[in-house]
Amino acid sequence: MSGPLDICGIRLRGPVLNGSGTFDAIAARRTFGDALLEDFPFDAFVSKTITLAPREGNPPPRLWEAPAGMINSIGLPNKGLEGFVRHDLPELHELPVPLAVSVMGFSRDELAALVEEVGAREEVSLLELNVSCPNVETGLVMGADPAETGRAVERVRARTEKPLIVKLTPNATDPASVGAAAEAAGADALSLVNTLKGMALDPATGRPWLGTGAGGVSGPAVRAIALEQVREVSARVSIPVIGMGGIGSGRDAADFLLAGADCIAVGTESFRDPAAGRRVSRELTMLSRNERDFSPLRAG
Amino acid sequence: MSGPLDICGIRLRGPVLNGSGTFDAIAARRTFGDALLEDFPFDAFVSKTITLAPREGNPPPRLWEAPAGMINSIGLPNKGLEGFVRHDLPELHELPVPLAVSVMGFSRDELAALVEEVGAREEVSLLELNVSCPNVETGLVMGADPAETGRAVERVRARTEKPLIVKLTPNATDPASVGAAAEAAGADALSLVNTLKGMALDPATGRPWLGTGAGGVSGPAVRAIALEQVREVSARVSIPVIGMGGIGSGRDAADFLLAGADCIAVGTESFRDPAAGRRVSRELTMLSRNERDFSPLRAG
Amino acid sequence: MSASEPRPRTLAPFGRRLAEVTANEGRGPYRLISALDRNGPDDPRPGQFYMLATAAGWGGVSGERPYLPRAFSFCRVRNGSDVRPTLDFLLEAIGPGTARLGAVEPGEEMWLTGPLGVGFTPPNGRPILVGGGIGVAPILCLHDELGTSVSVLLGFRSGAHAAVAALFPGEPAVVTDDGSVGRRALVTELLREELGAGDDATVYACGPPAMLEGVRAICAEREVPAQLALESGMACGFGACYGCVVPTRRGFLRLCVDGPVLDAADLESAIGPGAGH
Amino acid sequence: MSASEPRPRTLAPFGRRLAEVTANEGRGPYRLISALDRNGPDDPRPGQFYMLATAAGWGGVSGERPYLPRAFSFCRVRNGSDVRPTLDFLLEAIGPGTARLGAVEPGEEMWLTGPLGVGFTPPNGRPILVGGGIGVAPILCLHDELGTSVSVLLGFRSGAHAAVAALFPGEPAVVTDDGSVGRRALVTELLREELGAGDDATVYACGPPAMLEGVRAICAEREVPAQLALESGMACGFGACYGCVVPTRRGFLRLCVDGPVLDAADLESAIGPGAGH
Ligand SMILES: Cc1cc2nc3c(=O)[nH]c(=O)nc-3n(C[C@H](O)[C@H](O)[C@H](O)COP(=O)(O)OP(=O)(O)OC[C@H]3O[C@@H](n4cnc5c(N)ncnc54)[C@H](O)[C@@H]3O)c2cc1C
Ligand SMILES: Cc1cc2nc3c(=O)[nH]c(=O)nc-3n(C[C@H](O)[C@H](O)[C@H](O)COP(=O)(O)OP(=O)(O)OC[C@H]3O[C@@H](n4cnc5c(N)ncnc54)[C@H](O)[C@@H]3O)c2cc1C
Ligand SMILES: Cc1cc2nc3c(=O)[nH]c(=O)nc-3n(C[C@H](O)[C@H](O)[C@H](O)COP(=O)(O)O)c2cc1C
Ligand SMILES: Cc1cc2nc3c(=O)[nH]c(=O)nc-3n(C[C@H](O)[C@H](O)[C@H](O)COP(=O)(O)O)c2cc1C
Ligand code: FES
Ligand code: FES
Repeated sequence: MSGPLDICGIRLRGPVLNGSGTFDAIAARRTFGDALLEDFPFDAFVSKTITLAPREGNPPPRLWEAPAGMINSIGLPNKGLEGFVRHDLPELHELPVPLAVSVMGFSRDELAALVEEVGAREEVSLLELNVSCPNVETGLVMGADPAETGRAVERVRARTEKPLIVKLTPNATDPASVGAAAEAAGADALSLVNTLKGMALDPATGRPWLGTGAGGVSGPAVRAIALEQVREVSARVSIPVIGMGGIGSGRDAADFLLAGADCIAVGTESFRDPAAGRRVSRELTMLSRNERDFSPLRAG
Repeated sequence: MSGPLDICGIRLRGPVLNGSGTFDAIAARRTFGDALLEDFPFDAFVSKTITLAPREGNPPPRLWEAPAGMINSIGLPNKGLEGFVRHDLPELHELPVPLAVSVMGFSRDELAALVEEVGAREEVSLLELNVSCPNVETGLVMGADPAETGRAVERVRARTEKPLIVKLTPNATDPASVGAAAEAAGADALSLVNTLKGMALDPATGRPWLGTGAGGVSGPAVRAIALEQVREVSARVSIPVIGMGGIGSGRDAADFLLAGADCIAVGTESFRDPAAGRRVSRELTMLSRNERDFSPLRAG
Repeated sequence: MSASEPRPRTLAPFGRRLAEVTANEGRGPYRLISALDRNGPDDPRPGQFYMLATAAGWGGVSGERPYLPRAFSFCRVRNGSDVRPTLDFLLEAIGPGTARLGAVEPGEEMWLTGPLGVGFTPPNGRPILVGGGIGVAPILCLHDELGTSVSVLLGFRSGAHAAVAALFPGEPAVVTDDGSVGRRALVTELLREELGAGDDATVYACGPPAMLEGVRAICAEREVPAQLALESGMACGFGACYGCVVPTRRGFLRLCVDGPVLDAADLESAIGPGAGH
Repeated sequence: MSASEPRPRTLAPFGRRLAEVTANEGRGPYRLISALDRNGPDDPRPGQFYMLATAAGWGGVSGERPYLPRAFSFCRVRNGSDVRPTLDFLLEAIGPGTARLGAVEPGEEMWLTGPLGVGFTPPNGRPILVGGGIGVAPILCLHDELGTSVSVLLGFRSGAHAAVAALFPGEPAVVTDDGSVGRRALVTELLREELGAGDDATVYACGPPAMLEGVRAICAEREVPAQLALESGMACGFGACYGCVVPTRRGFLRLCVDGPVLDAADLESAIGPGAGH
């Protein structure tokens, strides 16, 4: 269950990635220095989602602590494509692992432009499409609808030869159908889950706490839900699946691999322990030594 | 936010119900005796969901403890309509509060028969339609699809004059559309959320722990998700909404009322504290004394 | 009500209540925990159980589990003047809930609901009590009730575990898996020796699933009635969740309201799904 | 890197580490907690902070919160031979995280990540230190660094809270909201008296949002540079989550990597959304 592997033709030293938007390698290097690179916690690094135009992100407050988890309303702050390529990409290129860049477009055109530009950069090994945003034309949340997702992937597929990961939202009636549509349209891998829609009220005022009213729930609270979705999706598709949602230990990671994931990602747990990715890797290696007999449900 | 209220024309002494299937008043009376009736924890009692034919329920194990919650795979064990009417109804009629009976059909015909028979009983004040099951004809989960839900409600609407509550599943892309469809088809109230699909693996074998593979997640872990769905649904409909999902305190209950619910239900928390309904009521009364200024988001 | 014969059940006060821990001592690898249950009944029936949770720090080291309360048979009830009723529990730490409860300190408070379920029914013939490992807990209070003249057969994994046999007055027969205390044998072997075919006896047993299944098979073979105290995963303990069912000849029964004591005759096997992990 | 002038930042070892609590004393309503950070740097910069969580029982009484670690300025670093470095934190209990941390016992272990963020920049003119309530924490270590000759102005809600002023060497000026210790005044009044227009001073301040906003406005009016240590809700503390942003004239800044010390000139207002609840 552990050890080096290929994912979409990219060689990884292990199966532990970060969830997009839950680790900023550049800020972490400012904080921890080059020690970060020496013991880099992930086997591939996924950037925070970027958009075509720069975004300030959502008005604060952006965070709420929930039972066994949290709600965030960050709103994809980023420097935009140009700023990312100029300022962030050189720094991310110094990381000792392959780089995946997460992109989101508010229309299929925007997405296509992002995929083409980012895909053309040699620093970039993989692209991840964050399709959890509402389509500005149809009003549908792209990633919740199989047909919308299929159309989006089809549209960008020809724009790059790099592997495309499609990140699924858990706020869908049938994530497996969305995954299957993405596969049919040419996705090379799927990642799931993104955050679940949630909200909280300010106990002092009775009004929504988060600046935008609602946000996304992550952490251990969503683990069982994520595990089931990973099982359903990976049973339906034959492309690799990157599983995430509340993973905080090697045992959790093993569960996702057993449920059908090929790689896993650590998200919120990195906030509690910046080196959580490394710990999860180590624990996973220990477990896989002891659990040689376990076979993934998907294979079985 | 507290105190007596009308819901669909039924007078309740307060807004705290139980979640269907999370409190068995008959078994509780065997355990606690008539003390249960003297200090009955809920302001209306909702029966466990019954079906036309008796059901044994799912193979055990049926329970898994999850971070800040649990997963169940109970599978609606019940005596069937006839057994319920003969054995349970007389006992439930002795409860000091109005009775709602939850029903589920594996087809619209079955549901109609249940509604007609149960609705005709004078012991019954309200009916709740549990539409979280797959339609055996279409394969769609009734409650996840607005059109399916609408058709089901339309079909049964004429069969009874009693108020119909439709219980929504949270495993839907857009619960508000499902709620709106139920309202348009004649539902008198909505209740939400049911459990979120989830699963767990047996750490000793790596195979699914629950007898049926997957189950439903409940408890504090789902609270933020439920609160958001209650806000979305109640903003869309004008019929009363019964909110639930991880409520364990008066503060939690107040949040659901502020988010737009008219009543709330206590589910999993009753497992930790059999009298939780009473405690939530008391805490809510205390809060509403102190928080007269809070106005529900729906009204505002 | 599905039980064909009524079983002893002392009603529980409605709701959970706080009880003060008065002692926590080691007995071999087990913990013997005493709690002053001021507002509880003084006559729970042997075989009945309580749902327990600590008042503080339930949530564990990782903050994840335990979330639900845990089921424990009381192993003794004491009604001395200033201690009435004091409940004793015998605990084996196997996970986060038992670890936390095993670490309670005197003066600390526990949430407690109970007594729950139905206990053992009085014997028809001579009682034979069989306990395995932590399963000796309800056997101890049953023994207290039936008096010291009954046969008590106890089995343990090791001599360390067998330390708990000292709680029993009289001279219980003790065997261990490793022979370090008593004979090296399974407790079912003692039962096989003790029990003649058609013996005018009633067997009471509590222990791991494989042991209970052995007891069931032996008693079935010899046509001797047996009452088995089973375990299953529980969320509520008072019939609310339908989670604790075990398969029986009468269909699934909720162990928390129709058990935990069941007639062996009702069981095809004492080894249920998910049991004995 | 968005700061226009580089600010002092001591790098943190990568990852979280365990530190042993060596003392936990009350100072009025506050707790002064000391931890031996064997594997941490001995030169964190005043204004930098650490993310803390207890190793056991993080999860709280209800099992629900705290889940994330909590941010705390160190208020002193001590590098005596056998205590190096010992970090002191001053805590005000306002919720589940600070309640749990406030109850740590000597010998217990805490998870700790840091030092994080950027600290105060050395002064150009004479330094004036202004602290309000629990906000005196980073002012104390800044005072340790700048020496005792600087002006220290402290404000507290009550005399009980003002007990913490005794940690400051020399004679800090103290006012309270109720006049029970020092004058009945806001600490901003002291600053207004102390500070002439165009004064060759640098003001350093930490405290509740309304106080910081007062300091900002006074300094802006008199054209005196000020460095304000702000607070905001944090999940990670190292720039990973983008949750801790505050609005500034340079856009949203992540307080954990670009702060917590910000130039007052960069702020329209020191009262951010969600602040000061
Ligand atoms: C009627 C009755 C009486 C009992 N009396 C006693 C007694 O007197 N003394 C005593 O020591 N014990 C007694 N038990 C057993 C006791 O209730 C369990 O040992 C206890 O619940 C274990 O909790 P835990 O948190 O320590 O372990 P858990 O981690 O909950 O593990 C218990 C078992 O549950 C399974 N499991 C593991 N993880 C999970 C999960 N996340 N969710 C659900 N299941 C899981 C595994 O099979 C595991 O071995 C009794 C049980 C019953 C039903
Ligand atoms: C850089 C920095 C340095 C600090 N230094 C110190 C210091 O030296 N000493 C000190 O005592 N404190 C300091 N603080 C403040 C300290 O971090 C907070 O007091 C602490 O995080 C509160 O945690 P809690 O669990 O006790 O309270 P919480 O319940 O987390 O409450 C804190 C505030 O957050 C809001 N809130 C309430 N519930 C939630 C929720 N569920 N999710 C999110 N927010 C919620 C409310 O506004 C509440 O007042 C510092 C903060 C920062 C950012
Ligand atoms: C603060 C925060 C920011 C996030 N930002 C992004 C993002 O920019 N793009 C994205 O695809 N997912 C984003 N996510 C989702 C995570 O990558 C991950 O899918 C989710 O948090 C579930 O995993 P976890 O429970 O381990 O955190 C974010 C999550 C959090 C908590
Ligand atoms: C053990 C269990 C059994 C349940 N059975 C039913 C049921 O029969 N019918 C139904 O509509 N909902 C059922 N539910 C869902 C609850 O009524 C409720 O919607 C859900 O648990 C969320 O609330 P909670 O988090 O407060 O438990 C069940 C939930 C649990 C935990
Ligand atoms: S434990 Fe809930 S019904 Fe038995
Ligand atoms: S606290 Fe996470 S970015 Fe600042």
